[in-house]
Amino acid sequence: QMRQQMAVAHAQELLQKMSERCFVKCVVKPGTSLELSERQCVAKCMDRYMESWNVVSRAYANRIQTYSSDS
Amino acid sequence: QMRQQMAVAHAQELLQKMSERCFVKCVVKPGTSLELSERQCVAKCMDRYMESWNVVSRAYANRIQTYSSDS
Amino acid sequence: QMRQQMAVAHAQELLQKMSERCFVKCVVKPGTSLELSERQCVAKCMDRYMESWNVVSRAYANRIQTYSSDS
Amino acid sequence: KELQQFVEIEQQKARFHAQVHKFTEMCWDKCIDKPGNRLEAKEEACLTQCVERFLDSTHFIVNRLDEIRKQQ
Amino acid sequence: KELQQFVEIEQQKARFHAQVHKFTEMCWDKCIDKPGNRLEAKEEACLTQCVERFLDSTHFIVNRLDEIRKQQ
Amino acid sequence: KELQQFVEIEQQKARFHAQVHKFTEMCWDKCIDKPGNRLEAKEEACLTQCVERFLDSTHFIVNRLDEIRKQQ
Repeated sequence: QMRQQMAVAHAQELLQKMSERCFVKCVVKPGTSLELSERQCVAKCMDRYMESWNVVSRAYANRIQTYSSDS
Repeated sequence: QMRQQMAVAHAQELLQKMSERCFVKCVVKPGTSLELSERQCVAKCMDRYMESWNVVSRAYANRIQTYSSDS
Repeated sequence: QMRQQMAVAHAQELLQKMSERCFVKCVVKPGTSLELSERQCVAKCMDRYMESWNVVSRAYANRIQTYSSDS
Repeated sequence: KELQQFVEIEQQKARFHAQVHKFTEMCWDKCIDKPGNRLEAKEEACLTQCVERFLDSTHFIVNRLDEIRKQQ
Repeated sequence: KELQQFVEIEQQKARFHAQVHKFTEMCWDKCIDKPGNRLEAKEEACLTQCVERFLDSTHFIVNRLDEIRKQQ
Repeated sequence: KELQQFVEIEQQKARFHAQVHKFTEMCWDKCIDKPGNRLEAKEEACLTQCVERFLDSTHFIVNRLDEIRKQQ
């Protein structure tokens, strides 16, 4: 249960940071509706953000392992 | 009493964010005193910031109501 | 013991903020290793950051004292 | 039970205010370049639409995450 | 009672340090463009005045909020 | 004792995730200018090296702080 709560907290933080960054990048002048081009940009942006998260996570995990095996 | 504590916490957060943003915008090169033009800029900036807060608050409240009445 | 915990927390926050700012300033394009010029920049940056911290701390302490002795 | 309801409502208000603070910062940066003598109609429209489009955009992201999850 | 005083003083110090961290970030961005071999006199003056003017500016805002409240 | 170990491991994971969130924000700003149709090899390398160089840089700072402390 605690594990689930943490996964939820973690997913919420990802959603929050991703929403803010992709909105700031993709919706330069907010209009009367979210335009198709803006929606496409947000879709790309969230895909890239999640991929980046995975790349960063892998790089950090590798680094921690290298240090642990050294000492 | 709890309600009062929250109102105070809320006002302090507004003051904090407003102070920082208006200082950064209005006092570009900090001199030996706060000049008249800087003070006028800070006064305008805080008025606009508080108005913006109200506009944002209204827009968000409207949006929540629309969703609630839809479902 | 509580005093020690606080000093540790305080040093960690300084380290964290300093690391981030100096990395962003000095490592513009992260390469396959931390180059000599980047390391020199980080060294200067951390020295200046810690000096700045002391200058700011002194200025703030002076200001608090002036106010206290006025009232 | 009344106390519980009171606490829930206050927590809801706190979350609402926390969001308004966050939105104000983000939309102020997007919409207010130079604070003038009054809030221009254009600036006010920008602020309102900034909140609405941000919520649209988050809604769009949440829906799309759901779809991706279903496809897996 | 001594313990209480000790706790209060430590809390005061913690608030002071938290503020110094915040001011250092803000004033560093305003005053230090390229960290050089030593802190220039100009940079040091800028940092000191940045703290002082920020406190002036916050003081001005708090006073003005009080006036607005009285007028209502 | 098992519970204690479980709690420790979960706390470690939480710290790991918190760092990954922070690094992603910082390295995204450094490496991703315009999100394209796929993550380019150049962008991926930049992200990986950004994490590695940041850790190098922090390591360098911590060591240097130790040296300074010893000299005093």
